Amino acid sequence: MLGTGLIKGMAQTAKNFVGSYQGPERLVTVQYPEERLAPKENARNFPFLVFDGDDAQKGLRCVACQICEKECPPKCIYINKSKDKKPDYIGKPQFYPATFDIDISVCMSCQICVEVCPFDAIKMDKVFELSTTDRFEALLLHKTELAKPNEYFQELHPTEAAEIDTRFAEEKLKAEAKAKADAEAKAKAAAIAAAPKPEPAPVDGSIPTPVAPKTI
Amino acid sequence: MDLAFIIIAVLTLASAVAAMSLRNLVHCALCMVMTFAGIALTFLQLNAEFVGLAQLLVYVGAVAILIVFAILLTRSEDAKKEVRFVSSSTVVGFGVVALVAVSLLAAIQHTQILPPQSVVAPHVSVKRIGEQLMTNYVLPLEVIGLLLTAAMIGAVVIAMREPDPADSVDVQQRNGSPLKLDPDSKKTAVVANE
Amino acid sequence: MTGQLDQLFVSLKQWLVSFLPQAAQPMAGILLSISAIIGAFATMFAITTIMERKILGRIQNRLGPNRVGPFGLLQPAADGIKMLTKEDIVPFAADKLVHFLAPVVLIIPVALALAMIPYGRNMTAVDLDAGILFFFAVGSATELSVFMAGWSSQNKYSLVGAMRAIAQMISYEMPLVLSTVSVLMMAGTLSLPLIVQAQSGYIYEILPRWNVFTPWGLAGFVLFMIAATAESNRAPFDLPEAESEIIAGYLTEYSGFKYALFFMAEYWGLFAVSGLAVTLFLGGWNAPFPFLQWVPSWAWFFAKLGTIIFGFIWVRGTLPRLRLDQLMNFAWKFLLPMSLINIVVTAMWHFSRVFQFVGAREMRWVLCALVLAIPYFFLGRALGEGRPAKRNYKFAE
Amino acid sequence: MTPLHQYLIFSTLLFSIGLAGALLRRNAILVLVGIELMLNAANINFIAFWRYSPNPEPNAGVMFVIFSIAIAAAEAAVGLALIISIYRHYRTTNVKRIDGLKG
Repeated sequence: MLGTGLIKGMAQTAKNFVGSYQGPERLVTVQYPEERLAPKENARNFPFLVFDGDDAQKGLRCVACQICEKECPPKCIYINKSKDKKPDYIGKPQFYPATFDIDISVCMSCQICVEVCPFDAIKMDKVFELSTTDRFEALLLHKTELAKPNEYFQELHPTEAAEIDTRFAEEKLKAEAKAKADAEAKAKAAAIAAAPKPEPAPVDGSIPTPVAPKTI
Repeated sequence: MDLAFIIIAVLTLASAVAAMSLRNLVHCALCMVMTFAGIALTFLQLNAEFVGLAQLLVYVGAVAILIVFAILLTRSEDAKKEVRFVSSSTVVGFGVVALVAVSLLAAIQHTQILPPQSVVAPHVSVKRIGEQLMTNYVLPLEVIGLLLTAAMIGAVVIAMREPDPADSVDVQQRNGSPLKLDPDSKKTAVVANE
Repeated sequence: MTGQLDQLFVSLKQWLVSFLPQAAQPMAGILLSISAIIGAFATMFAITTIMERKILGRIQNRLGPNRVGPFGLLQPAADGIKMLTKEDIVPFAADKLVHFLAPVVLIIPVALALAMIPYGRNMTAVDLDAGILFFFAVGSATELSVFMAGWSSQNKYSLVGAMRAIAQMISYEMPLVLSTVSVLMMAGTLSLPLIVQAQSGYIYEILPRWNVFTPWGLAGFVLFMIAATAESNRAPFDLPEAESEIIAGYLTEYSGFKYALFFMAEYWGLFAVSGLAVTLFLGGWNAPFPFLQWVPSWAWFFAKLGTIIFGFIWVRGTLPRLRLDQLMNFAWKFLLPMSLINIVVTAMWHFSRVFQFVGAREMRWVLCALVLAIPYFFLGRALGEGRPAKRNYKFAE
Repeated sequence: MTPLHQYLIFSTLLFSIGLAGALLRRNAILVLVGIELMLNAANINFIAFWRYSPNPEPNAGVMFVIFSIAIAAAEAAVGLALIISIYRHYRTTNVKRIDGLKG
């Protein structure tokens, strides 16, 4: 009969209306600024740059390869490559970004920069309270604001960060072993041969090799 | 002279002139509504409460909406293109209007109107109207009912869409070209009207 | 004491007016009543907006607005300030004058309609002999304002919304008026205070003699409320201003103060039509039981008005929007026949009053209810015809 | 000048305006509006004469106007239906253009 469905629906909403006063557990919303839900594991918002160690500028993983800049669909990443080099986590001298800006007013959170980064240097952040009163300058994040320590990344994505860290540690060990072997081989060769034969430059990597003074 | 009457009359006449002379048809309709509302106010001022409200209900509520619907349903380019030039028919029209107005005004001017004997405004209650409609005026009421029914059915039948619009002869008068009955032009006319 | 409280506003007005010279008193009295009505309903508009959001929130298991002030009670003030300080944008292509006039044309008839309603004993601002006719006469002007708003915006969504609104309002005005006819037949008057008076008194000294407690009154009340929901463009009949389909229809191009005016006029229209429902069917300012007569009459009126508005909000929180063809079918194939049948039933009720044998009262009640229930059943079934059969989902549920 | 004079002049002017519209405008809808205005002018006369008549026959004028309004509404409905029907055939509401016999 006409109207039975209406009455059923009205009864349901009446139940909700009364029930929401009786049992607060029915309420689905959270009183946001006071209480917050923990962000989900795979939540993402805007990219940030990971650095190792204590010094944000020294430990930056980014080598300014500019792949992310090229891949970025809305073209919101701006990188200037440095003229000089500095050692990376292994100790290999690498270029570093003289400037690294992301315009998060343009960024569409697609995560493509993260996908393409061969150095695991750029990762997605979960912060979302980014509103400012300035549309232009405040939403253009610079390298200093973008750089965040590895510990922060470990907090955000524990599994991924752990995996990356172990890989890096292995690579570092390998590189150290190789460097040691190289050094030994070199020493041996120097000892054996009177005329030492130079190794090719990029492979050569003794641990502290300050090539040039850093200007940041 | 009664000030309220003058205000109402001037507004009504002005909006009537606007309704008859404006270019935009919707503006005409809106001015017409104002005229009807002014006439309803005149009725109210003449102590004909029921009639005034009926006027408001029928004209503002129904006729105006009908006219607005008709205007929007028959929107065509030549509504805007209506050029105004002085043709013989315009002159004759104005002549007729002037003649009617002058003769009526002259007749009114020369009429001796007796002063009303009862100064008290006649109060006509809705109940009284209803009783009279059911006694003295019952035949007119029934005739009106029949008329309205007939008008309603007639309006529906006239305005009902024909089963197949392609069957009706569409006349392409937009260009002022006369109707050609060869099948090709008919086809194009139908297509153009879609 | 109760009498004084009951006539509080009437005596207050008389006291205030008595300071003025004799000649200015009637005018001042009218102005005072009108400003009181406008003030009261502006306040009520503010309260209703916040209550509506709160109740809708609770219906959807949310809290509703609770940020501005204690329990969010200052939300209407915040909304008002926001509306008034916003930029008033008029589209470039719009017909400026008509665009400006539309909200004004809407609010004037609504305010006039509010002046008709008897809010309490001796509390009718304008007591017209043909009060209800006046109500519908000025109410018909709202359609025009909706058209003006939609047409002058020069926006297709606005025009579509306006045309939908007019078609809907015309279709539902008929059941709205016809469902009041039964009340007018029984009361024998078009004057609203007299209709309220006709519903005073108690059957067996305890049951109220309201129209809603008769078969024709109940049917008329339901029909009236459905038609009133459609007339005031509220859910589930909110197609003309469907936000999700035609971006609020004729309101699309309105902003700032004009939008606020439209919004307020819509709520005032809701109050007016609810007040009319209270007057016609729920006994106006009469108390439901004789032992509750010490409560002032205006308190009863506003309590009933609040109940009806709560019902509107409840319906809005429950029912989804109708489709346009469903809307028209419902008006012409269900509401209109039902309201015509209701008039016949009222006549039956009226003429069966002469029977005085034992149980005649109960018998005519049952008979009239039956005459209404049978067509209701069949018309309702006819309305459901052509509807697709209930689908059985393989994986859902 | 008696008040009746005022109302008669008012209705005469209204009638003339309506007549002018009906005669001079080309749009069929506006012709219809002009006719409605003329009808309304007549209604004003009815009410005015009823109100100021020396020995008022009770309600005769009011009754006349009620029936007149009903007829005017019927006329508007049928007239507009005709206009829409004509528009469907001729694609215009200009009365000067509606001159083909076939259609």
